[in-house]
Amino acid sequence: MSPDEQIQEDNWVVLSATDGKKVLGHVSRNSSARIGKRKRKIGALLGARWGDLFAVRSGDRLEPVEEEQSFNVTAETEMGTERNNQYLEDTNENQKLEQSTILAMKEQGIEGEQLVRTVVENSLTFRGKTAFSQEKYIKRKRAKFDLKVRVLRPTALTLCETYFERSPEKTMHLRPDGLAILLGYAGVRSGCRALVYENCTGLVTAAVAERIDGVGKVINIFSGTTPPGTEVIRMLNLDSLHTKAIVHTPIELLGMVDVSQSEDNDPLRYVTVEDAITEKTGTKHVPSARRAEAIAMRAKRGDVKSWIRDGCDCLIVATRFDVVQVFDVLLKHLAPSGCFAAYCMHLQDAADLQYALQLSKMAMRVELLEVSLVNHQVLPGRSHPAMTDSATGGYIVSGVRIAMPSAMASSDNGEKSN
Amino acid sequence: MSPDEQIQEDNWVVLSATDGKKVLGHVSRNSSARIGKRKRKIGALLGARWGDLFAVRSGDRLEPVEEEQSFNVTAETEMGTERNNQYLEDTNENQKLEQSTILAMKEQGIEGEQLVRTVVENSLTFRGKTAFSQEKYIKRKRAKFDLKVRVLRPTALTLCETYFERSPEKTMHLRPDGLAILLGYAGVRSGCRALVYENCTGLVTAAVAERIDGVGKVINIFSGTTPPGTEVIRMLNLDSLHTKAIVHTPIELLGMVDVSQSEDNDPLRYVTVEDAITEKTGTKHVPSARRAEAIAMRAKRGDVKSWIRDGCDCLIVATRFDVVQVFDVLLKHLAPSGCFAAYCMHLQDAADLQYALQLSKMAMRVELLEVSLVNHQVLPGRSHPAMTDSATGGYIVSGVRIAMPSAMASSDNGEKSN
Amino acid sequence: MPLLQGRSSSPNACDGDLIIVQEKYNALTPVVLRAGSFLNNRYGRFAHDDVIGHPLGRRWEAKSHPGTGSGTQACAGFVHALKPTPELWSLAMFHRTQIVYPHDSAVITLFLDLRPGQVLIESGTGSGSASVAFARAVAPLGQVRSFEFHKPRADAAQKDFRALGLEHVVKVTGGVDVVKQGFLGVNDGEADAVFLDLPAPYLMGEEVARVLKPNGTVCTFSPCLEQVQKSAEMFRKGPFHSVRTVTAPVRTYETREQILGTPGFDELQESQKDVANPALNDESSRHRKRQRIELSGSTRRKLKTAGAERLEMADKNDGRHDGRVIRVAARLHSRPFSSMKGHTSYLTFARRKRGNVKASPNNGAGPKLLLGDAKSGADGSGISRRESCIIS
Amino acid sequence: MPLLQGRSSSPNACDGDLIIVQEKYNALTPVVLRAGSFLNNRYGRFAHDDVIGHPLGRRWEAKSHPGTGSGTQACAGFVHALKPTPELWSLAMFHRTQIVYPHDSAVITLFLDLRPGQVLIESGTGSGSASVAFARAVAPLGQVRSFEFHKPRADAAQKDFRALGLEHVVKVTGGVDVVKQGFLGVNDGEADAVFLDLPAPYLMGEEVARVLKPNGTVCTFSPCLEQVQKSAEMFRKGPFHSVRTVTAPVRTYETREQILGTPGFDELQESQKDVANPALNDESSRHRKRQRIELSGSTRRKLKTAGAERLEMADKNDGRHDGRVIRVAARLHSRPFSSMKGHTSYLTFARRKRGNVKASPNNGAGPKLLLGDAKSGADGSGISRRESCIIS
Repeated sequence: MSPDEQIQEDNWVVLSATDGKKVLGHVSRNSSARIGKRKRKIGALLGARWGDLFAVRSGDRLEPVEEEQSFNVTAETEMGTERNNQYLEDTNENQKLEQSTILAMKEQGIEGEQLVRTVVENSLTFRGKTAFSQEKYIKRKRAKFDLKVRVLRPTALTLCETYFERSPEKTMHLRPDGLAILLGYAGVRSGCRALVYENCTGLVTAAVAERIDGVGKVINIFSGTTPPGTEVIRMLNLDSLHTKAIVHTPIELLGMVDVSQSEDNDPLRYVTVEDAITEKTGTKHVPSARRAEAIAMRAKRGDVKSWIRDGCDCLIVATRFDVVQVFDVLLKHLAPSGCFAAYCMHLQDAADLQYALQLSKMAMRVELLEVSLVNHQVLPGRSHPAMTDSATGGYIVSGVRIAMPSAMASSDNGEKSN
Repeated sequence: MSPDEQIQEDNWVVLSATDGKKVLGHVSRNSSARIGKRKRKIGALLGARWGDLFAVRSGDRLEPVEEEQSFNVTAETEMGTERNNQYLEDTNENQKLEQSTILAMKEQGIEGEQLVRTVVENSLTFRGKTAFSQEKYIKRKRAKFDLKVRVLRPTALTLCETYFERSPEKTMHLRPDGLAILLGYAGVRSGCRALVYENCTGLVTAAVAERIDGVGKVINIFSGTTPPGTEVIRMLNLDSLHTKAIVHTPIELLGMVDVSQSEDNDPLRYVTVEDAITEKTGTKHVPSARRAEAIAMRAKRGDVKSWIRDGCDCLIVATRFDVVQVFDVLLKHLAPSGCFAAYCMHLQDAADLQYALQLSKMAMRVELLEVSLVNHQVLPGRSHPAMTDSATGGYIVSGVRIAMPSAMASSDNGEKSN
Repeated sequence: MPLLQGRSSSPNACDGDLIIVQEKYNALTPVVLRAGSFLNNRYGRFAHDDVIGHPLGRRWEAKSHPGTGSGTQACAGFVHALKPTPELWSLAMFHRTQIVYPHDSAVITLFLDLRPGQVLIESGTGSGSASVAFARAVAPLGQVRSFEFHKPRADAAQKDFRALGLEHVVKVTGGVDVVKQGFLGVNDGEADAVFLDLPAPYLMGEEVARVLKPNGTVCTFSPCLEQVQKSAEMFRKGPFHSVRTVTAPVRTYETREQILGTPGFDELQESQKDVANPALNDESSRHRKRQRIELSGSTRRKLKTAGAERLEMADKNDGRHDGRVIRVAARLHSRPFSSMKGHTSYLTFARRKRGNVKASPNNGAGPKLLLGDAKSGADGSGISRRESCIIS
Repeated sequence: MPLLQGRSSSPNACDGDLIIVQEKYNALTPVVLRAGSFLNNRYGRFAHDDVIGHPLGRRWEAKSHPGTGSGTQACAGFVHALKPTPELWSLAMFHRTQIVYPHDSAVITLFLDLRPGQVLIESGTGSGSASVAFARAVAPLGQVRSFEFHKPRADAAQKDFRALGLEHVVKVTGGVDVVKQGFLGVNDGEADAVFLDLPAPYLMGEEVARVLKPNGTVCTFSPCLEQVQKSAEMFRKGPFHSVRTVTAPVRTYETREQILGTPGFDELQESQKDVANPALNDESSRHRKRQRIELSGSTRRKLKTAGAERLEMADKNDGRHDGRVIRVAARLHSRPFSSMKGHTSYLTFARRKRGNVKASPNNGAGPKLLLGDAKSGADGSGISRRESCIIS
């Protein structure tokens, strides 16, 4: 991970806006990102520090904002809940200011909180609204006229949240709570050898790589010619040490772990997404020298085979395919006393896996759990769980691998202590 | 329902105790019920009014308590949460009073709140506890030394809660939230004809009967020779008008609704639980005159057949068997535009039913929902959702029956508006 | 079609009835039937006369396709005509305010112990979704007496109730501020139940105590915990017992078919068979393969979907569906819809104690609720009692 | 066996290692291996020497059956010997206080953005379950600096950490009241993360601001909403951003096999076939029956349970299980266990703003948090700054 606290050219960033939304950005002098309803220039992020706050100013560009106390007249006093919407007509908004007037004010440099205040003062119905509605109204206006973004470091957490918000189908709807349990229950830690199979565009692989922090191995099993899950990994801004810990392993290799082969001294063979683009378009996207260097950096086939043969410390699975079949292939490569965790989107899959594992005698403490993160609004006089929330964090099947009882052991006693 | 506000001989009661538990009682001068840890005489309930409060006094008998304001020194002041358990040793309770001293005090007539206060004052660790622990301690002592019960009318709600607490397997773990959705979404109301199949010991039938209030019919389909679901129905203290609205219908009758038979003028044939006991033991539990009278009161086979032929207004199912098969048999007897709701304990069953119904073209607005009632503790300084709660209210599949499109209608358009 | 039509009346739709028309799952419209009238929507032109005199719960075929203006492809055909229910009504009606959703009103109905013939007091009426659900529970002889401060909203709700044939069950009183004026016209101990969907239910303790029968139940419906904290304290200090607060969120699931098989893993398992047993001849290997597939059962069948099964079945019945509900052999998958109504409101319930209750001493913190004798204080206006409710 | 043993060391258990022994699902015990020692339990007498020098994650067979006293039937046999993990440890350890459950510590670890090499400040240590989970995340070079007021409890926790081989990662400071004395010995801006499991985390705002790096994250763990309300207000007024409160309840499911078929309904459907088609001869009726059974697929198979399948499979492998994970054809059923830990605590997270923050004006309500310059106020004792935190 970039040890530097300053944002550099070619860094990925997560921008968390005051309208409650998160977007990804790729920083260069002229790059832009869609913030609010429009594209905004994000070149101003270069050289800024992670966590800094920016405002969207005229010309659709970002400008750094001095951090201030979030001083808010109504926020910290108990809002009377007695006022109700009894005088409110069931019509749309009543605003004295014309759209053109607002535009003119913006041109005169009236922007940000000042503009919001003016708009609120000119609302005919604001005073008649309940405290709730007033707050919602101000929030809406602030998102429109005083949009701010905070620049966050792309981490497994922020990337998970951003993908879940913007394209959940790419990451199997994996939420931070599911990811947290997956990493925790599988026992991922620095120094461990993790066996991973995932269909989450690289999010799970990235999260494991982040947690082992360059020490240990992430054996990312993939099928086909190209490791599909590299999109999210790239966004972590990893250095070469951390990149090297990720070992993209073609599934075919699992069929040969016990067989010695002449090509065992070669690096792993696969085509990267960039290579594929190069081949397809004919344009040399990646210089061949850099490509050769990257391939030379890859782990040797023989080494990977011996790691798998020795057994891995953790097994993490997140698949939209047949999770039982995946475990049938992978569980035997987890060392005894190693922990596994699988993320499933559907209860039926998780239940099938749970039952198949219980019958397999290869696992103990098999547990099927559903995770559910609830967000809470905690504000004076207005505290409640989030009104609209995603309904589930999915299902996790976890457990501990055990060695098969030896043939001599009476298998009748097997049920007792499991 | 007994219109009288006074509790009479032979009435069933629900006793809600201050230890948080509910028990059922059957009232007569010498009857008893298990309250707290022991059997207590409940004869004092005779002539009392529903909702009255009783204390458990020496001699294990109940005594009416004058209602008082629940005045509580600590309850209504903000309890400091700052105090912590830093001085508390990790040992069991430190109580200066010997068990024998407490017994002696009880013999001297020191009981109820006074006894609790003495015990609390003699606790060595009470002052060192956090506000939380203090409260838990008092609660425990109060449950032990100052047990009170409130006598509640047995209703679908209180019976549902009592069974769920004490023997949930008898009522398929049906909770009040599941029951509420079942009755609501099936559209049960006074005047309707409801088709019911349930394996909840009569709880669902009782709840439907309560809600139609003697006007309309509850056609309770059962298999075998004896309607199994009469245990809970009896506890509602129903009068004959309300009892008559419940029509226990052997499932075989469904095979003959379109066929005229000579015995159509006979009342429905089945053996009640009481009859079965009589036959088995040889002792005449029910006098034959009363038995003949009860049989004569039953609906005539021909009438029941014509009701089913005309179609029912609601269909309510709660089965531990094959819910898809049950719908295959019963759904055709629901009139078009009638609503149905099925309670399932397992998601897989509910999902199978949902999908089978969607394919059947006999239903619209098929919805599978999971209900979950959360209890909240709301006390000054100590508000939070219940720490231990039952995890689900189960799964409900609901929808509206529609007439099959006629053979002429192009069935290709069928998908569009469903 | 009146919402609470009994068995005795005709099962057919009549002129003047309100029905619910479903165009799509999320497009429901209330329609009042008028002989000779037409309903026009994107699916075509529908004659009311095709529905009047016929039972509901069936397809309503269009008389003609919709106009071909605006270049939209006319996908004419049919809609469904349904009897109104409180649940369908809550989806079809105009939401003048945040409504009480059917799952909440179902739970409230059970916890309020509502029965036919009872009297329920409600404030405020809002969009009337809860009123309709309660009306079903107390009909035909019971009463829902609903108070709404906002006069035009009260009038609109009363109009809806009339259209639904509920005017004999629900009575709306508009323009009354119940916090100041009390439940005007409600006698002491007249109500079996009270439902409060108000910003400050905790100011209503004494008035609720006045109108409730002994053991009658009150429910407050509050989105935020701070309101609940005040209401719960008010109930604990007042003449109430069995105070409890619950939330009743629901989540809906979608179910789909799943085709099993994992790219790469299928091939690996096949090849492993051969690598592991190079000595076995082809015949034996094929035999083993067959065995394994049998063992893992029909769940592995990748080709026959439920739709295919269904078509096959329809073929056997001359192209018609045969009115059966059959378990499909295909593998199903369920998950909650990704967005749900997580939280609606906290529901706090309490029951009226029997008899009169002495004033509660003030503990120096929290609301001071000065309760007089609930019965004797009734003078019809409710105003004087209101003023004795002081919140510090 | 040290909890965080790396790949480089031997995979075998050594003399002096702490291992976790599972007797039954809900009976886990930590055992420190000593050459020549024995473990005695209801399943028999187990020689430590049978485990020392061997890999873990396997059966540990009893040397002899337990004594036949007290008339219990000796169901001797084996237990399982496992490597310690924070999750197993939280189940095996002695609960001196309410513990932080593994699902909560997993979520906290991710939301605190913990990485190897970081410094986490924790108060209080409690039973140490969270400390162990955090230690795994920051090991091998990071630090968990844990404060615990209760001295004996701190000593006991430190002893546990030593047994788990975590003494290089977790340091416990006992007997310090962090609310009064601050995080003694922690320098300004030294911490990457702070975890507060205290009765009054909202009194710690200034001290947390002092020790946290820019963008460092703090988490408060509070069972009641009232604590959260105060903490959230403190964070909003202080030099923090990205304040959020979540709960992360989990529920566990049990899965069983289901045998289909409904008494009475099976017979009715059979008899209906015959009644409905009296003209059909037996042959045809039997054919239809077969068709229907085929249609509803193998899910209707009532006889072959998964256990039977499994046995059949074992038969083909000379009575041994063959190390496969196979989907069973039997119909499965899942539901949440009927009782669950519904609520543990609210988790409130906030991040430290960069730079110094001016004192917030007091709005007349709520805590007055007077924040000086977070950097300059550091004098090592932390006491003077504590006193400027006044809660009205």
